[in-house]
Amino acid sequence: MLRYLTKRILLMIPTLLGVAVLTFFMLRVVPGDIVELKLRGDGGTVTQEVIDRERTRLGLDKPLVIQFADWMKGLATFDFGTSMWTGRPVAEEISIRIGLTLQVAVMAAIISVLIALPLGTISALFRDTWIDYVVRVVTIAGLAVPSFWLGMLMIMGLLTYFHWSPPVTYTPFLTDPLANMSQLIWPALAVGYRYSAVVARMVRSSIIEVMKEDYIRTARAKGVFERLVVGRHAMRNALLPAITVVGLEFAFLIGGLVVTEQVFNLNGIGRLFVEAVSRNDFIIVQTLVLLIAVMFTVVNLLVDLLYGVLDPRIRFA
Amino acid sequence: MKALTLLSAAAVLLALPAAAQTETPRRGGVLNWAIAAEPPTYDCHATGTFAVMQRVAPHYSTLMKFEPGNYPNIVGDLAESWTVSPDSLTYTFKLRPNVKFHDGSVLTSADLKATYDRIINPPDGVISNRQSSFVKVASVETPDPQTVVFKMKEVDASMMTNFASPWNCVYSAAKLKQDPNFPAKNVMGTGPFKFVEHVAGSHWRGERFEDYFRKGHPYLDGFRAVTMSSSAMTNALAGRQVDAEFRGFSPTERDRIVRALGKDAKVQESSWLLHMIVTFNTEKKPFDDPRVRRALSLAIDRWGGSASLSKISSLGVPGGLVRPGSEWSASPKEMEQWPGYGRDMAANRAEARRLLKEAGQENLTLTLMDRNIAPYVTAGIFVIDQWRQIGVKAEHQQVELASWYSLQNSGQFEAFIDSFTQFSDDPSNVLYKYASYDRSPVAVHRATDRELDALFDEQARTADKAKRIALVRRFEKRLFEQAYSVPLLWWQRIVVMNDRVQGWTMSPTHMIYQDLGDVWLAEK
Amino acid sequence: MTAIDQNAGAPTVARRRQPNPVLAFIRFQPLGAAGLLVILIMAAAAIFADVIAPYDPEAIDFMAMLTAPSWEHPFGTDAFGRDIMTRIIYGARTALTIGFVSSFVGCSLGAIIGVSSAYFGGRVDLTIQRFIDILLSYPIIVLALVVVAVVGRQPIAGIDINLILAIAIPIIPRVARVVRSAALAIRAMPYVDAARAGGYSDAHIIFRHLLPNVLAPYLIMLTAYVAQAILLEASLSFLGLGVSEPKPAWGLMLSGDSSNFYQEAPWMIIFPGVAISLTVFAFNLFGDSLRDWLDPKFKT
Amino acid sequence: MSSATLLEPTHTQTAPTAPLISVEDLRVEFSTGRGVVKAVDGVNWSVQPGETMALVGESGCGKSVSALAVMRLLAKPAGRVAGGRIMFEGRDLLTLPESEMRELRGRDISMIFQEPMTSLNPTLTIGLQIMEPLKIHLGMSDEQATARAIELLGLVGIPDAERRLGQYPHQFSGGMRQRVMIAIGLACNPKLIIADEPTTALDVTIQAQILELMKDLSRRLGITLVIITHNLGIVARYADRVAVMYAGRVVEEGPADQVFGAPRHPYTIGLMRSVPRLDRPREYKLATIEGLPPNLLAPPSGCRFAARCPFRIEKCAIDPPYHYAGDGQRSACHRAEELAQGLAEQTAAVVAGTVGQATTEPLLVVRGLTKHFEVRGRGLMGTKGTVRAVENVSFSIEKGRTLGLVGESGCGKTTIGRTILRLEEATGGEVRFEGEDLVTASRARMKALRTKIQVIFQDPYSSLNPRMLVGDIIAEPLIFRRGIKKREARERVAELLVQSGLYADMADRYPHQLSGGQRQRVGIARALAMEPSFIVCDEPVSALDVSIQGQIINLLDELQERLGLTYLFIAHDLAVVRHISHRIVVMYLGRVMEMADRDELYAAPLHPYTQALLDAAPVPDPAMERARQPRALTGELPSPLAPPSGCVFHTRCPMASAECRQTVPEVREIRPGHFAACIKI
Repeated sequence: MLRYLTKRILLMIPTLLGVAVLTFFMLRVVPGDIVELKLRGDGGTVTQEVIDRERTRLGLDKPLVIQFADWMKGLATFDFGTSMWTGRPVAEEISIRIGLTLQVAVMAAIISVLIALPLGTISALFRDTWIDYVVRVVTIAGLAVPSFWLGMLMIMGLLTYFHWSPPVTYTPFLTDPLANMSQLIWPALAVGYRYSAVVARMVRSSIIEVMKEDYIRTARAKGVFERLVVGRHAMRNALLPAITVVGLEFAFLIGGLVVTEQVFNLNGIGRLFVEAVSRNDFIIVQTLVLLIAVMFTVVNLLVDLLYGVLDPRIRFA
Repeated sequence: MKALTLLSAAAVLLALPAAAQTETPRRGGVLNWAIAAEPPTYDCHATGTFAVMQRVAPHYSTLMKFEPGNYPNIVGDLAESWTVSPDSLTYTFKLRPNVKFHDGSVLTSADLKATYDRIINPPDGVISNRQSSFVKVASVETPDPQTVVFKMKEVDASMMTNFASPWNCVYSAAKLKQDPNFPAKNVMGTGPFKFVEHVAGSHWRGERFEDYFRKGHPYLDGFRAVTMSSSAMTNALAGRQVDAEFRGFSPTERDRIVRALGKDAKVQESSWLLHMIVTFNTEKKPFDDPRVRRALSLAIDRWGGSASLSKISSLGVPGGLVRPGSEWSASPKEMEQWPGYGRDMAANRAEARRLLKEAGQENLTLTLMDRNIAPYVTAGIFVIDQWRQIGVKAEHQQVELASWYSLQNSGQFEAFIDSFTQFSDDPSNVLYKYASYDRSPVAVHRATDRELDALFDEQARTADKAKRIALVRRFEKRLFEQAYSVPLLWWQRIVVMNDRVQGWTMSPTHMIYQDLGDVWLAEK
Repeated sequence: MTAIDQNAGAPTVARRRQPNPVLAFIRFQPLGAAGLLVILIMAAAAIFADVIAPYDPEAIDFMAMLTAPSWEHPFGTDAFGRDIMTRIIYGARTALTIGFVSSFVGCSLGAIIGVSSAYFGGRVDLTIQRFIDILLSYPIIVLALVVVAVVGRQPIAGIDINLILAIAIPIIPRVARVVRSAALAIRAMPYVDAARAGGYSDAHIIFRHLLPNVLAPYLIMLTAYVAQAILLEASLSFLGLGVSEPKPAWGLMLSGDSSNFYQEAPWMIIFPGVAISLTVFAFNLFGDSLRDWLDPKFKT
Repeated sequence: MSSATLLEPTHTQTAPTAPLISVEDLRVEFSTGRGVVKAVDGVNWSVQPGETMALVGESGCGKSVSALAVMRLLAKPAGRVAGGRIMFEGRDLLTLPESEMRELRGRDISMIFQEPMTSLNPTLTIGLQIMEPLKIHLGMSDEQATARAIELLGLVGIPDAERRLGQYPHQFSGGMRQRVMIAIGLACNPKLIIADEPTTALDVTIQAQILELMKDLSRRLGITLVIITHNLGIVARYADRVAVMYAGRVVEEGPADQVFGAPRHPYTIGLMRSVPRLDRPREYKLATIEGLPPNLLAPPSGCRFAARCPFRIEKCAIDPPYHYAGDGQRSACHRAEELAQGLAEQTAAVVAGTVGQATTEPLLVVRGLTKHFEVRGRGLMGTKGTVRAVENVSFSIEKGRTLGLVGESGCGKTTIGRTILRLEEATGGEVRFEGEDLVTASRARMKALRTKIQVIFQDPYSSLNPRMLVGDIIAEPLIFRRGIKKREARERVAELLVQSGLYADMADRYPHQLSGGQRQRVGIARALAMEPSFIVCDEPVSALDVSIQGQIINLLDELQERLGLTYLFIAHDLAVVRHISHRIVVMYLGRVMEMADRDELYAAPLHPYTQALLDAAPVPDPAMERARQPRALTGELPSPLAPPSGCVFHTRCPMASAECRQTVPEVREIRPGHFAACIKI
């Protein structure tokens, strides 16, 4: 078990390193320079010399390889560098925002699972009946509706019918659950719809698959109650693929909130990412991408472990 | 129909602030206001963005300032009194007594010298964005703790304006001694509010400075500047999540908020010291040919565009290089003489086609670089449509802010939608944008035109206003002939806030009147 | 009676092709057929936009700013008085071109990589897998954003190559992975062994025996990713990183300050959103049915 | 329809007691994409309490479907019962409310399925799965249930039950899982157990164990048993009565001895003749049933077997009624009486011929061939290991002869084939083909040689590229390897098709439009297209139905005759191997156990393993089967990952001694040309 874990974690390193290299050098190709933006922005009138000096100060004049090496050295000591825009440590910039993003993602995940499990199961059991068709259409629609559009409609609905808009500043859940919820529930719903659609579809198809299995027939032949056949025999097996999807989607959400955070003006890492990209704040972007990649791989690992726990074939092999 | 009632509503509201002034200000309350964009630094010497100005202004004072409610009249802020020598080469300021910094230390002339020295010749690692405005200052002297004296090399007509610039926040000499870059990461001044916290991407908080030198001020207990995207702002104001926004909205945003807030909405409008420009890259063919540039300028129906675009965007009236309606600006009649400002579009377009033909560019195609936010996009769409009507095909290249700057500074563009803003109408401030590239890094048309430079210098040292105006006209005339970069439309500033917010002064620039010292919240 | 009877319809025989696959598809996959219909309509709109569309998508008409849906403007007009229906019709062109091309590029490259990775195995496979892992650990939108940032915004020959790249690249690893596993399964098939025992060249085996048999998953993913791509293009355009104004694109029509018009001109927001959703919906619907149709066991 | 004749039999039939279960005029339909398949079309059979009844028939004849119908477990919504009754203890199961039917399942009737690997829920413990019915039907407490479960596992011969209860299916071998299935079946002492091909997926020796177990238990516990199988040997060994099914009908039913001794239906007769038999002298040519079963989408009117029947007469156009003989034998054939009079004998006269003259020069010589696989076990820790698939194997094949390679799964027979074909790289040893070593041959050289060496695979479904036309499949070698022009290729393809017993116009079909047998013929045609001298036949018939099997075996024989081909014939069915090969190699766990000429080997097997194999294989003759006492080999096949020390067979060998554990016996020539690897001889 431990051997496996360490092996997996070691395997993650080359992947993440690859992500780091790729991101770093891709970003350096991006046209545009944060220093100009910073000093020439809105009627800035500084001279070229000043700009060059600032570049030197930020180490932008060093050869790329050196810059990369510096970054790596920093990472090794958990020093992610400082934002070229605000001059604040990247760690800080991210830590103040990540909580919000994670919370939305988690809420979306919960919502989706709560909706998806029953929905998927029902449509699988009533396959090719009108129920199934309705569920399928609803879920496919879930994949089709852009979450940012859904978000826009939500906000407008709230404003037009309730003359109210969600709070604009983030209050941690523990400080004031109500304020926190009234801000974050909407984006969670907006992305949760697609999320639940994806999961529901997976649940449906895997239950349909499982119900075809011989051991389901065996269970029936034993005279097991139908609800037990589904609840005990089918579910456990059907859940395995569903879990994978929940995990992967979650991992994607972390970065995937980019658009939705714009719509709801959430101060999360998604928005930080977009802003950093538009300002060419390399340091922030590369760190964020790496962070997202790490989360993604970690979630993957967790999913696999969970898989192991649920699937004895893997647990004792 | 609907639109009509709405505008009248806005009109009524316009009258409101005046009325409000007469009430006795109420102390207390925290003002929540919205602001877009994150500040790249806290140091107002180092930058030109309102994202810094509007946040730090409440924490600092300046030597002089524009008189609230009476723009562009200049009064003292830290200065109690001042004299200008007849040859206008010596400026002497007497400072207010016992002005305190937020750290309790008392302000002396040393602090002002330190501040201005930092601006005029910044130490290594310190960025001074307005060095150029003070090139003519010979020395800053402090005969006694309450007196500051500026000695000039030569006359500069804009000097008083520069002293009133909101950008010259006065820092504590002591702090600068410790770290010349102290202001970049810390906020400590003599302004009405003490700095509390800045949560990146979320908000900025300040609280009342009890020892503020203007007794009784500020009225507010504190303020909270909430960072948000512009689309979120309208929602936030409409949803009463914030009470004000000080930069400006588009007419449609205004209408949205007014609809939502009803009579609680307060709308204040003014022309804006901010204008859209079409800048050509005079180093690239065929834009090195004045005929082509003039043709492209001629093709634009500024009057027609203004009439319609002003309904849907912040773009307002046509104007020259200085704000239309300001003391320096040309009259509409004078404007109509300029190429591209004539009312007869048919004639303009015909002329434009002729010029292109002459330059052998009948079917010119070009790429118009632009930002990807309103109203830049609006302007881009408009210009492209206008050019199409003289047979010019333009590809719209919308880029991120950073690329926008780097492309224009590195000259990797054919033409682009440019803009320029300043804190005052003073010609030296605004004409600077149109001077030669080697003299003014912001003149990204990259042309060198000594004639313009000469006119610029002359107006700068001309104290006589009438003469100076004449020079400005000549400058404009020359520019429109050459059309290195041509004004498109000037912006319309529309500030919408909740009626609770009182005592704030509207002005043609969003850089001044932001210390919030006179602002108060009415009961509602 | 002869040695073997001709109508070899033994019950064990696998599903036989219907004489007319199209009719059969409509009969057994009504939902999918409906989706296909919508797609065809959209495609027609895209191709014949110049003919169908009542107005010029980029022509500004200040006389008709923000007019509500009416006979001359069925979907109303936007802030520049441009006819929204026209822009949606032309938008279909943008969406479908970018959607299809990027999905095609992504899936094809992915398929080729996946198949060779599976066929050659060993080192080749390992290296490719590592690289795929790397690309897979970027969320689609994030990778797309980075690519857009890198390639810049200059449209080449009026086509947004940058966008197509940005959307295609994230697709490649995802397709490659699926195709690889499919190819692995096929590589283990006796008929591939038979071919190897026949002494044919690798290329011969890949092109005649492997590729034709990964066609099903390929087609299924192709449709699925067209939907994805359209959605992605809309998102990017919404963020102002996609198609450039004044070019008509659905995501773009929702972006910027258009949401400010939601009270005086809700049609500006509703119709483009509906257009996106409907198209993506149609593609998913079709893709699902295609999956059941081509291979019930196959799952992406 | 046949109902007219089908209604009266149940009472005219002499029944000692009332049958425990009787299926009456059962009709089951499946709605498929292409229409309604009448899978079961008016079937009658009944079982007396305590007796063992066998349902025999080829795939798709409806035997399993009728059983599932009894359990009311037909795949919904496709399958539905269209008519008939299923009387069980006086109640019609088809009309019972679902709840009552549920109570019945697993308590009164339980079922054992074919696939032990997939019939148990992989995510639940064995214990839970055994205890489930106990708790549901008998309302036992956990303690009681556990106790009973342990008892049951003991009963089905699974050692240290307590520990095993907590384990999961994947921790059991196939045989063990089937034992577990039996335990589950027995849990509530059912009155009836239906076993659907219970041993088809298992190896011969294991199959013997399981069947013995079932037989013995059903006897001891007086449980009525219905065995569904295609293996006549099993029927002969275990069944009291037989019902032979064909195309959704029962064509003949009666006591086993009767049906085997004096079959009264041409299909039954054909079936028995087309199986190669261990108990009879090898016939030169297998009698076969030509053709294919009818398409049940549109079954022919009249006798459904008529199309393939050698005794067909005009009358056969009318649906034949049952003809009853004494002691409840009935046959649905108009000529049942004549058949009883021995009509069949005349036609099916078979000459016991000899095989064409064998040359002595070897075409292929395998020396010390060894193949090891590096494997990593799946699951959380990838435990690495070496599978010794083939260990130092030597044999040679003379030109024009067939070498049979027999053994149970995992004995390495297939690997040898693949290594000879260079589909796997050998770990050691040499394979000399016409004197040339294939193991070390260069890529280019190998490419050249491949035209001479071809292969025929087991699974006719996956051995043809589904996306290619039959014609293209066969033309591929011609065009791409032998450089024949497209047009000539077409003609050649036609010839090859005919040569393989197909029709020229089948070139334009896709594989999935052909039946299993036809596909196998296509596979053969593809191999022949290369005009090889040597063909590796890897289990070429084991996936086919008995009647088709015969056809293919004969085809291979003919081709060898005509083209002087040399075969390496890999199979697990001793009878088939015996029929087709001249010399036979018996393998076990990657090693050669015994090697001799066919007749010698079967007449006087030396190695205990060979003997065990022969014992385990049942012969389709009840009398003989009853004569010989069961000597089922005990124990499981060891994992090739950890083969036993010394003689790999010692763990299961009846005569093993301590010594066998140490020394690896080398292959010795005990009699001339007869080799064996055992120190006890």
